[in-house]
Amino acid sequence: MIVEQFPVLIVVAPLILAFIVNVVGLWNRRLCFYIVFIALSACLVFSLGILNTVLTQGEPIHYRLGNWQPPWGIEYVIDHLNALILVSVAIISLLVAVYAKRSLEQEIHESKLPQFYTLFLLQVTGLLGITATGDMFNLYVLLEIASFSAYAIIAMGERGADFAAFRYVLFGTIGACAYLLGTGYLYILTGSLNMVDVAHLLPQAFYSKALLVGLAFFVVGVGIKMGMFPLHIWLPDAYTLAPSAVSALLAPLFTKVGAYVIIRIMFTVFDPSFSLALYPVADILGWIAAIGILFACIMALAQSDLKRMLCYVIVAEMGYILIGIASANRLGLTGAILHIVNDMFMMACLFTVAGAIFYQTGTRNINQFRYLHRTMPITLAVFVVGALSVVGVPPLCGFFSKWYLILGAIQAQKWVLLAVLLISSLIYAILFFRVIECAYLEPREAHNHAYDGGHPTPTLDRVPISMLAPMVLIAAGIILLGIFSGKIIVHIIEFAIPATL
Amino acid sequence: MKRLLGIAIAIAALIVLLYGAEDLPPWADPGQPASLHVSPRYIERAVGETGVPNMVTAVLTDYRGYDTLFETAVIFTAGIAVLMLLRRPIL
Amino acid sequence: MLEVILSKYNYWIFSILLVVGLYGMMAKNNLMKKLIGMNIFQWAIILFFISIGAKRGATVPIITGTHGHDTHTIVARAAEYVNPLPHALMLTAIVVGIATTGIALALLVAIYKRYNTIEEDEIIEALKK
Amino acid sequence: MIREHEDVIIQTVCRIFIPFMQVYGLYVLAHGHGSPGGGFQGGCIFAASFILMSIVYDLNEVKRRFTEKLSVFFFSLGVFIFAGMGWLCLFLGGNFLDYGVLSKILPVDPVMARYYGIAAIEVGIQITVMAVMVSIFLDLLTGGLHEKDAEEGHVRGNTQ
Repeated sequence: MIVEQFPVLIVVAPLILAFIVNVVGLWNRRLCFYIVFIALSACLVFSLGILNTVLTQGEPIHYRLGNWQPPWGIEYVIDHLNALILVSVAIISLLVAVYAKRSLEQEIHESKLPQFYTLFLLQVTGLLGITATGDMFNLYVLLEIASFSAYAIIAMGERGADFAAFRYVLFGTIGACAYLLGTGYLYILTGSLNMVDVAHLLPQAFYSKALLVGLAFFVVGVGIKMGMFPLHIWLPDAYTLAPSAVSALLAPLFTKVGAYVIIRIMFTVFDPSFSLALYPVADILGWIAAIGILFACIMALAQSDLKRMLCYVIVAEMGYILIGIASANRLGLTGAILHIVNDMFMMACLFTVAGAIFYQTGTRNINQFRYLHRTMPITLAVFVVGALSVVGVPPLCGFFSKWYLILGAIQAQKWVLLAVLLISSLIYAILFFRVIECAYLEPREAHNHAYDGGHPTPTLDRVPISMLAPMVLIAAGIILLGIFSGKIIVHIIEFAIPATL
Repeated sequence: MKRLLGIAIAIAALIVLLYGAEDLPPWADPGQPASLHVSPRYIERAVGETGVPNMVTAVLTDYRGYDTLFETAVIFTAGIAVLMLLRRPIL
Repeated sequence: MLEVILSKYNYWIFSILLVVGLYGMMAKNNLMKKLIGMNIFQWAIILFFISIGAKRGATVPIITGTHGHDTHTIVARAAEYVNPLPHALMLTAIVVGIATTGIALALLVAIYKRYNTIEEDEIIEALKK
Repeated sequence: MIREHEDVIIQTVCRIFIPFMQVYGLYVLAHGHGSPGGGFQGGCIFAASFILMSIVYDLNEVKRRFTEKLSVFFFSLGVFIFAGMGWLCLFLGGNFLDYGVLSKILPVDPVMARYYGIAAIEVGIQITVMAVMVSIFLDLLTGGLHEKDAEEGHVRGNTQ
């Protein structure tokens, strides 16, 4: 009975609690965090319930909002792909919320906290809604909710964050409007807004020029939101200058949900035979991804600010997902979907560590990371797990998604993409080893001149436990995802890929 | 430089848009798919199903009421965001 | 050629408006002008959607002379009323546009208070220091 | 400090005008079912009356009356009415926002239950839109000064 309502509860429960948080915050600011915690825990329970239902019944859940039949009313369609992303989003947002408590108390004025938590919940609502919905226009509205809360909470960051947020507003609006325009083209050609219905009606409009233009607008629009290579210019500034808890929430989730939308549009709404085979869309995406990965890796090498470096890593990771799409075969798409999930965990791991180091030492400059292994050993261990996973060391999850991406590129015989995948892994190794070296290896002369305030005595970890526990859990998640990636692929992702591919 | 880039992007966008416009149905064509597939039901049955003679209201708040919920949430988000960004903290 | 243009003039108008807005966002240095460009861009798309709803020989989608209880017997023919769906969608999009403008203006006020200017290059100069 | 802007003619005209604007806002809300109108439009007209009031009369006064707590409460109240209707439908055993099931608690048939459900959410929309419009306007005009500052009377002083 109540299980049937889970698809909508997962979105409206955080929504209504966002309104409550705001009013409760007027009287008692301490309660806010606990309400957020309850809301996100509820989301996690609902998402697990949804995943369970999808796995047991083996076919998509359809939920009619307002009890109207699909093409007329709005419908939620949750298949294996949605359910997987929903669970990942719920887990990461819950962990980041716990992590955010102490970090926000340091970075944000106390009187702003209730409003901040409201926007935090609305952000998660938007992301979950984007993932769950089966209606093109509903997706637009939810995309805007997620973007608006992102604009506002990014602007709360350090000096320059307001200007970065303003540029994000301009770019984000172009993106959302381009998405809306794409929806308009599909509506003109088919007369429907429901994704499944549009997918049924679309073949009659194939070979139409307008459809191609619509697809181009979709890719550009979602590409801006997810930080696809030439459209990523807003991303490094916005995510670097935002408060560290905000970058830990947005960087893993928003970009990956954008990647999900692009997969949904390319493979569910448009038939793969149209979107990838009829026109050289796959080739174009592949080239964009290849250039983008190399560019972002080189830019990342040039940074000394840890968070800014990670932002360029995100741009490169989006290129990886695009490579999976551009391979246009089952292996490549498996890699892309697995990489969405893995990358959420890896980026959450790295960004929370960057935030924790900033919380404790007040610096993000890699060259000032000396002696960190003495004061924050657990944090650095978590960082090493995340970094090795991004590089692609076997037992960790990053290896498996890269493996499938490489297999996909080989099967599609796209050797350039294969070369880019291998080269970028090499650059990643240099990139992260540089940070690990700074943090772990002590300079020899330090034994003679005790600068930097001398040797800090080794301690367990100076980061408070409420920040440390989520980071350790995320790192554990990376290891578990690596160990069980075979099961995830066999039981979930295999069903998530369209049968025609 | 910036101006040249702007002109180049604008012209590219214009060419793409006009290229796509060729295949779109003419203006106010009663036979276009947009007017034939979903919308007739709203026109013919909205009054009977919701009791509201204004079809736009019926579509906005009932058939697609869920959109409107989030649209109100968007306004709410904007209000909270402006409060958070501009109001000085209470000391 | 002229006939083709005339029969699809709504797309031409919307394309030109959209491009004007895009150019304003790209090329202008003043952040307020960029914001105005963004608004033109959004309204072009709203115009586009509204023009989809038009239908020759049809009227406003409101059935006059009825209210409430006596509505079950009314027969409305689809050809007589314009398509209400784009109107409803655009009401949503207009509200979203207002909210975007509100947030952007608030950011502009915050930027102006902090840097004392809203010229983009001057802000970038100030940020480099 | 606002004295030099005051004008007897404008103030008198507005004093007559503002109640009519507010009644018109409510009219547009109430007639959203059968004529162009509804919560958004009505809310905007209603907000316009407050904005006119704050321009013509004392800005400090409006700022002091329309405190942060009050505006936050109104924002949340409006959306809460809307989302609460959805939850009510859930508790009554229907899908989210399925107003038809309201006929279980209202003495009407499902079609008319939808009619009244729509009326209820329009009220919610109107409250939120009104509060947000006024709040955004006041914050933009005063640069976000707090009501405590408004009491000291330097709202205008900081906007040059």
